[in-house]
Amino acid sequence: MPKENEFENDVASQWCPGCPNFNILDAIKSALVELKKSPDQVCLISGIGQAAKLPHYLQCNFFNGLHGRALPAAIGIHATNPQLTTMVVTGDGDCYGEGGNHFLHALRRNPDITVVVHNNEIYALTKGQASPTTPAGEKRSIQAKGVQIAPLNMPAIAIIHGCGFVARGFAGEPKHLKDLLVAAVRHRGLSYIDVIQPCITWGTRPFSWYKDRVQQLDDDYDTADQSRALEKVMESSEKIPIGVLYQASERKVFGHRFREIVDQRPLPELDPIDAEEIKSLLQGFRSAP
Amino acid sequence: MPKENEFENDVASQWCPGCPNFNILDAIKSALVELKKSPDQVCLISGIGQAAKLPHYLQCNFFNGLHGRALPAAIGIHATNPQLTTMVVTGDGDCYGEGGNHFLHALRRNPDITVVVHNNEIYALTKGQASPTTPAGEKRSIQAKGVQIAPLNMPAIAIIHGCGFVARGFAGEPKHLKDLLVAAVRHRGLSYIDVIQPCITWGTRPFSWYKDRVQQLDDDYDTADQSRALEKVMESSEKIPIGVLYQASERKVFGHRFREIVDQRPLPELDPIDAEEIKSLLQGFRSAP
Amino acid sequence: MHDVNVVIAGAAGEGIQTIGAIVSKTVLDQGYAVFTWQEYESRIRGGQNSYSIRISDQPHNTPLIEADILLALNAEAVEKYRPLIKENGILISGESSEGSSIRIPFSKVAKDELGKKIYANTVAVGALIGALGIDLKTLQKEIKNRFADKADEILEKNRLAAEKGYEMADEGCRDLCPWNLPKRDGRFYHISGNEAIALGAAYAGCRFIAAYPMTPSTEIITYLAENENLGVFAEQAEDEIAAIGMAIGASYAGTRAMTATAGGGFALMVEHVSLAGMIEVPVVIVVGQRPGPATGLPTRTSQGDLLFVIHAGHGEFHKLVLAASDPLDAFHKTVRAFNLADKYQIPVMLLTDQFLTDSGFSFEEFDIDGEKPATFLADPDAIEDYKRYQLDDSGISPRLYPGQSKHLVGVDSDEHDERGHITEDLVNVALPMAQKRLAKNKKLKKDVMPPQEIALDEADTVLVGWGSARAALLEALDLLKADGINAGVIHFSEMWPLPDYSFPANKKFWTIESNATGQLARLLRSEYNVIFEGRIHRYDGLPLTADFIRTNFNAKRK
Amino acid sequence: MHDVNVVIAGAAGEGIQTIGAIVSKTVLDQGYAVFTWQEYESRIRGGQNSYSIRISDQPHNTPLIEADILLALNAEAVEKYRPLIKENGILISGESSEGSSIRIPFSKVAKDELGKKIYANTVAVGALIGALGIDLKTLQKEIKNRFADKADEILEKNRLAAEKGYEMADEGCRDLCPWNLPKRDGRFYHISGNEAIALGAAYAGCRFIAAYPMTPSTEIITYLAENENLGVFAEQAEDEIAAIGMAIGASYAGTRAMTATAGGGFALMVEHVSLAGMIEVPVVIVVGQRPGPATGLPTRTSQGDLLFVIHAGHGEFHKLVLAASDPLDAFHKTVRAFNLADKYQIPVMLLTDQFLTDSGFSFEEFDIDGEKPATFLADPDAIEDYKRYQLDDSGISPRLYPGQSKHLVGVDSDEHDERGHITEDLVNVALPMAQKRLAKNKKLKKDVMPPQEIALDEADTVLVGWGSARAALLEALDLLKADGINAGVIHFSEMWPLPDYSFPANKKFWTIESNATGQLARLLRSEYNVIFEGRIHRYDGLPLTADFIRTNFNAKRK
Ligand SMILES: Cc1ncc(C[n+]2csc(CCOP(=O)(O)OP(=O)(O)O)c2C)c(N)n1
Ligand SMILES: Cc1ncc(C[n+]2csc(CCOP(=O)(O)OP(=O)(O)O)c2C)c(N)n1
Ligand code: SF4
Ligand code: SF4
Ligand SMILES: [Mg+2]
Ligand SMILES: [Mg+2]
Repeated sequence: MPKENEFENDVASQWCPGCPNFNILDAIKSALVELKKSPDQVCLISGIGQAAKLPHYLQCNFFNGLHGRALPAAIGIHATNPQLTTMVVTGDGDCYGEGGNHFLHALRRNPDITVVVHNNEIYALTKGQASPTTPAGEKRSIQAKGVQIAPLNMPAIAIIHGCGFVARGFAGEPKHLKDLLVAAVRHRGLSYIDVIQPCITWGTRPFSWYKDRVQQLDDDYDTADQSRALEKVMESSEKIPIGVLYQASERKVFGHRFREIVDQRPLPELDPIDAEEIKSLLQGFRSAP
Repeated sequence: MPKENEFENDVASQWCPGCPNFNILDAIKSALVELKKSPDQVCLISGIGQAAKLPHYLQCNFFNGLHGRALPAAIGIHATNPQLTTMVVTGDGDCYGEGGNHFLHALRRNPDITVVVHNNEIYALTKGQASPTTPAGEKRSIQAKGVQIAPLNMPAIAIIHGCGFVARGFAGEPKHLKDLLVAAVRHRGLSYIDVIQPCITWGTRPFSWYKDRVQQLDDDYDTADQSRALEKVMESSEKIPIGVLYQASERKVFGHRFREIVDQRPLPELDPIDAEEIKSLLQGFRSAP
Repeated sequence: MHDVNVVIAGAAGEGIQTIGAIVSKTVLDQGYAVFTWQEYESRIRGGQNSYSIRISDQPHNTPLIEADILLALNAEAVEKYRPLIKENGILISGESSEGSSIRIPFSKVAKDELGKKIYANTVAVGALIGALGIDLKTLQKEIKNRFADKADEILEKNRLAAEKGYEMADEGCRDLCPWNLPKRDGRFYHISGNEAIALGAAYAGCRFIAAYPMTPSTEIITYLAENENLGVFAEQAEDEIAAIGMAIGASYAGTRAMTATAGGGFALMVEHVSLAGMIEVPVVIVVGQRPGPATGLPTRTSQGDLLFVIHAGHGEFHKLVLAASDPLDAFHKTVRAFNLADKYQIPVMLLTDQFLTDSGFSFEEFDIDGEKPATFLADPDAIEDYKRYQLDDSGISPRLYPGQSKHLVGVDSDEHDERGHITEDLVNVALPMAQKRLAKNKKLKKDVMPPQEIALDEADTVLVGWGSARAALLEALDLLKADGINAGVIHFSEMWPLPDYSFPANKKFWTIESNATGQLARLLRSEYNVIFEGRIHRYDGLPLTADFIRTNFNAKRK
Repeated sequence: MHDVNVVIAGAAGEGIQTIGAIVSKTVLDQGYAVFTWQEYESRIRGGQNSYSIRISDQPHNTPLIEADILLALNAEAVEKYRPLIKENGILISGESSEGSSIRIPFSKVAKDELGKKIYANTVAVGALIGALGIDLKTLQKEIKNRFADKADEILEKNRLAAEKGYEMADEGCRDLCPWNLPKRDGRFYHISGNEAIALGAAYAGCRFIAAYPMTPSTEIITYLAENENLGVFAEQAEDEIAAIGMAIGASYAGTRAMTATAGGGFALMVEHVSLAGMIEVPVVIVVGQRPGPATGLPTRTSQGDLLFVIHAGHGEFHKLVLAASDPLDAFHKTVRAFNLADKYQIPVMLLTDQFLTDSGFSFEEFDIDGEKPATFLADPDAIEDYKRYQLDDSGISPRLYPGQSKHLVGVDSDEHDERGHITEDLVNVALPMAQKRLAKNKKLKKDVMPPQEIALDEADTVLVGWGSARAALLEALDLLKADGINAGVIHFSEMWPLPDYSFPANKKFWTIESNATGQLARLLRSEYNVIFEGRIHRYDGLPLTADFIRTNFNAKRK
């Protein structure tokens, strides 16, 4: 049985002391323990940004790729070996800016992976430019007079497209976040958690601002109700709802047809194609005897 | 006053004879006449695909750029000269596939341009692969066993993000389409028309299939009702509604703050910066006298 | 025998491809080698395209431009392609055109005698086979095969249509048609570049392809998707960035993976090429060349992306660039691409071009034996403390994949330590890691095959070319010999890194390239210090041919 | 005077940048030239970074590594940077470290005497200024300016903190501090590469910039966005593809437009570079180099993207690649980039690197006169029948923009006719159009400036380098002279196309580059057939310095 500390490693963190990213890291580690995973069963994929450094800080397989491009890598990994617990750890810039197109199309594919977005409403690693979720009006280095354009609402886009697990977490509630993560990983198909992660260096609001506003969804909130979920993520209210916003019956998972052809086996385990098979296909290109 | 034929040109078309793209072309020309535009006031921007060839077939300024990249060019053109009537003519592959990220972020910016998507649910120019709007199950060249993943719903995404003018047209109803185009161009801010354009070469359904299903929105349909609009584009029904799906009060247009600094003038008309201004800025880098 | 060249011309959508396919299969089944070459516009209907069939007793895999027989499906096609007809050649056409040698009202015949216009093309096929003097039987067999899964009536009507056309040509031909292609017992494979690459990939053990449609490489993923039992996961990506991203992800996860595109799509992959170099994940990228810049001439051919591909990617890392000469070579190069990508844990680009990918080449044998698929994974059981990027003088660290064993596999696009973790220690970690990666080149360079030398001994002039121009270069030697010139060929098909090689002394070198700026020449000059006497460039979108080389050589030499 | 080198070291977030900025401004105001150089990790807090200030009476714009004075803000910084201290140098540190020459408990002093720890850094500033023997008055003036818009109390506390530090250093210094920098009447500009480029762009008439944040080029758009009254529309794009797409759109629409990025972001722009070449729309792209491949070392420096940038883009088209030597040169090169982009209707890449963009260089004069902004638009009134791509032997067609006049402006990424419409006519339209575009090179090549030759006459050894290495190369000459070597320099700052130029005879050439594979050497070999005797490569992420060059030269020469 995996122990808590199986996922611990001793890589020195590059995050600012006190950054809420540490809470997300802890939540992920706890969730993996709760899920009884061992490090070799887990693969974390990230792009570039502060959030994207997370995979370095726990014991597991990891693919820290290009800015904005975690999702394509994750889809390739998942297609190759669906037995891995594949999780994308990304930022609002990484996933909604540079990588916006991949997110849209990941929704279409429904791969069995979990996407965790550290949403700090900012480009933190590059020192505080606006991100696609920065509220309009907020002053940022390139947006010296305040952000002039509207933010994206990715949870709404996910809900519209029938993503089977859409949640919002808060880095200030690591236990709640851990529960979300456990449920997300258990969900077969794409699960997506947008995590409110206030940046204590570039953020404009104190941590308490978020603490005060965040509110767990009521127990009687019906996660199966798509239009209600949509309303929830579109309404502007004093409170920010956290929890599972939408959960749908499981759709077919990416590649399900292909899996049948290869007897559900991970691709690296397949036997090589027989040379005879190629030769016989080649006969189709040959003139009649 | 512009005459009908001011927009005609004699460039030979590369479209298949009878392609509904011709109807869209006619509708655009008629709309421009009705809008009393002259060719030099109009700039059409496109990517690559069958739809994207349209700007060649009428008399106007045009920018036929890269596959998927019409929107960034259009935004640069609009930012430089907002007095031009800037229209993007694109396909479902161009705009929702390769260019998906730019569409998302165009919604944020709200430039005063019109985006017309020839949605034939297919990659036509490359000979019939599935596009992001091909219905699941449909057999396509690369999708030999039928499309396995869900289509994108871009009108829904536009509505969610408060795009001020979202419409659906039908290439089989060019007069109705023309009216939509006129209204779209008149709308200040981003206007977006998804046009059903059955491909008669690669399409799987006859033109009549569409003709039978398409239905103009009722006169009492309230275009200002965002949630109703969202329902409309998300409901699966026998009928395909066409018309203005959503129209919102005008938001601030892309670059509005900057326009004030330059007295609303197109950038090429601005006087060059005075060398003295640069020299005086340079004094800020200099040691005290 | 003298080679016979048949050109079928018509608008897109008129059916020249079907006619071409039936005719070439029939000729093939008659026992001859055929080389088929298509040139077409970037549109779905209309325009004027052609489909050429070169018939010979031995494979001659390079186009002839002049036609013995031109079959033109419409009046415009007659106008556009008539100049290609040889002195004693003939024109076969339908009702709409003047001045034909043999005018057969295909549509009218089809309508009147078979009840439907759609049989017109089969009438034309029959006429062509008749004019070529091929047994009707061979054609009927091919028609039977091709329409086997259609309704009996359709098959029967097509048989009749073919017969009708055959007979009418026979009549029209009389003294006009000297051709006679009796059944012989040659047997040939007839295959295109893309088909060979798809098969080569499957043979090499590729199990994952992601691609975004782009001429001239789309057929690779299409073939693999259609032939599902090859067990290759084939995914159409949302864009080229995702395509290569998925392939790299799949490869990291332990399977052989590839993507395929053209120059413009490859341009979007460049950042990922650099990523593959950094994280040392093998990946194979097929780049089908077509004339640029930008969208250019999307359905035409070119060798214009050589230097771009060689230098693609920011920062410094090693890659391998191969260029296929013909489909058989493409098959083997594909296997080599996967093997060397794995061996060195680098990105490998395989260059093709529209000419190679769309043309049908003949081969007497298509021997797939040669370089065998070989993997270079480490043995997890033999490793105690696994470090993905363990320093090693060879530059090659042990490669495992996630989930394979208890060993954890971490890769990182930042400069990293041996376990793949981000480093800022410039002196002790970053520099040795960069040196480790760069050390690969020493062995890699030795694995690269030197250029092929042909007829160099006698030659005083040497034609230097690369990739798909090989057959044209070889045929040009014969033509030049007839002009009294002793020429040889040096042909490159492994482009980067360039192997140790010395150009022979005392010869005059000419580069022959399908581009305007002489990219091969620049490359060879900087690597081998070779001086070129002359240069022949073709960059109108059409392939190099022996005739083009000869004509230009004679015009340019002093 | 002997140059004095001060190094301030500490963690990110500890304030070394503020300390560095105040100290260097004070030194500057005292009448000295300063060169400031930063090396830092890719993180927001923590790690260990340094900020060096080289002080001299004349500008010496290249780093010294050894420190006369090291000010270390924490114990780790002491450990990491102590080896840099010169024989007679001193270490100033706070409470936490051992073995200092001068130990001042900055935080305690701030807390005890000023009530708040946040004044600790100003105490440190005071100490440093004291150790340097600069008038406290000059520092107090600078503090007054810097805190002018803060509350009076804050200003006053800072003044006191500075005084405190100054006095304590004075005490500690006694016989340790030989430095004395009396007020003199030198006046210098102190400016970074990015600031100079932003100003150069505004001066050149650039009215549009779109960019995606990426080190080391983010400051260009940031500066232009902040200085709104320069009238430059500055837009943060969703990705680099959009950034260059918008810039090209803006340029087509008639304004000068640019983007700025690093190698990895540029990799994403490559398809658009080819587009600009095809549609002949000018665009300026700043590429700030940092070590790759992939994410590499994001905050370090490199000259590793030269060949990549030169060959970027599918298909064949001309481009211009410039490389700035220092901020003054960067200013003028930026103007040149816009002018030549317009003149030839091509993409122009301006190469910088983290060293150039982040360092502060001194100049006695910053003369902006030189190449004046010049536009090359056609006159719409003088044209009757406008054709955007009118054939012309110069390769340059008349350029108008949409909405400028009644003339319609159409551009197309496909191969096109003179009006910009798609063509499939290979012989009559496509080929002449390709030739027209390629014809530009003839004149363009003549507009490119030859390399700068320094002290070649006497030299038997010539150091050949490029871009931001210039000052280090020049300083290396002096050092080598002391070693008895007569060396000269050939310095390239316009990289592609390379101009007609002959390397002088009978000299030994060495390339000096901030990369591992010798990219400049490869380039020059293929263009000029020059042979290199030796090569010095630095690729640990740190800039070339005179000392590095000398040491390596002496180690490598036989
Ligand atoms: C192609 C590319 N463009 C730009 C960058 C520079 N870059 C690094 S991190 C980053 C922003 C990250 O923002 P986000 O994903 O929100 O992460 P955070 O740092 O806020 O956690 C950018 C733009 C890059 N590394 N690669
Ligand atoms: C970067 C790039 N990738 C791929 C292509 C090939 N390509 C040309 S058109 C097209 C699809 C167009 O589909 P759509 O936009 O729906 O237009 P349609 O032809 O259906 O009107 C593709 C993939 C290209 N030109 N450039
Ligand atoms: S900059 Fe912000 S997001 Fe990044 S580590 Fe620091 S607090 Fe966290
Ligand atoms: S292929 Fe389809 S979309 Fe393209 S022109 Fe023909 S009918 Fe129209
Ligand atoms: Mg962020
Ligand atoms: Mg389409």
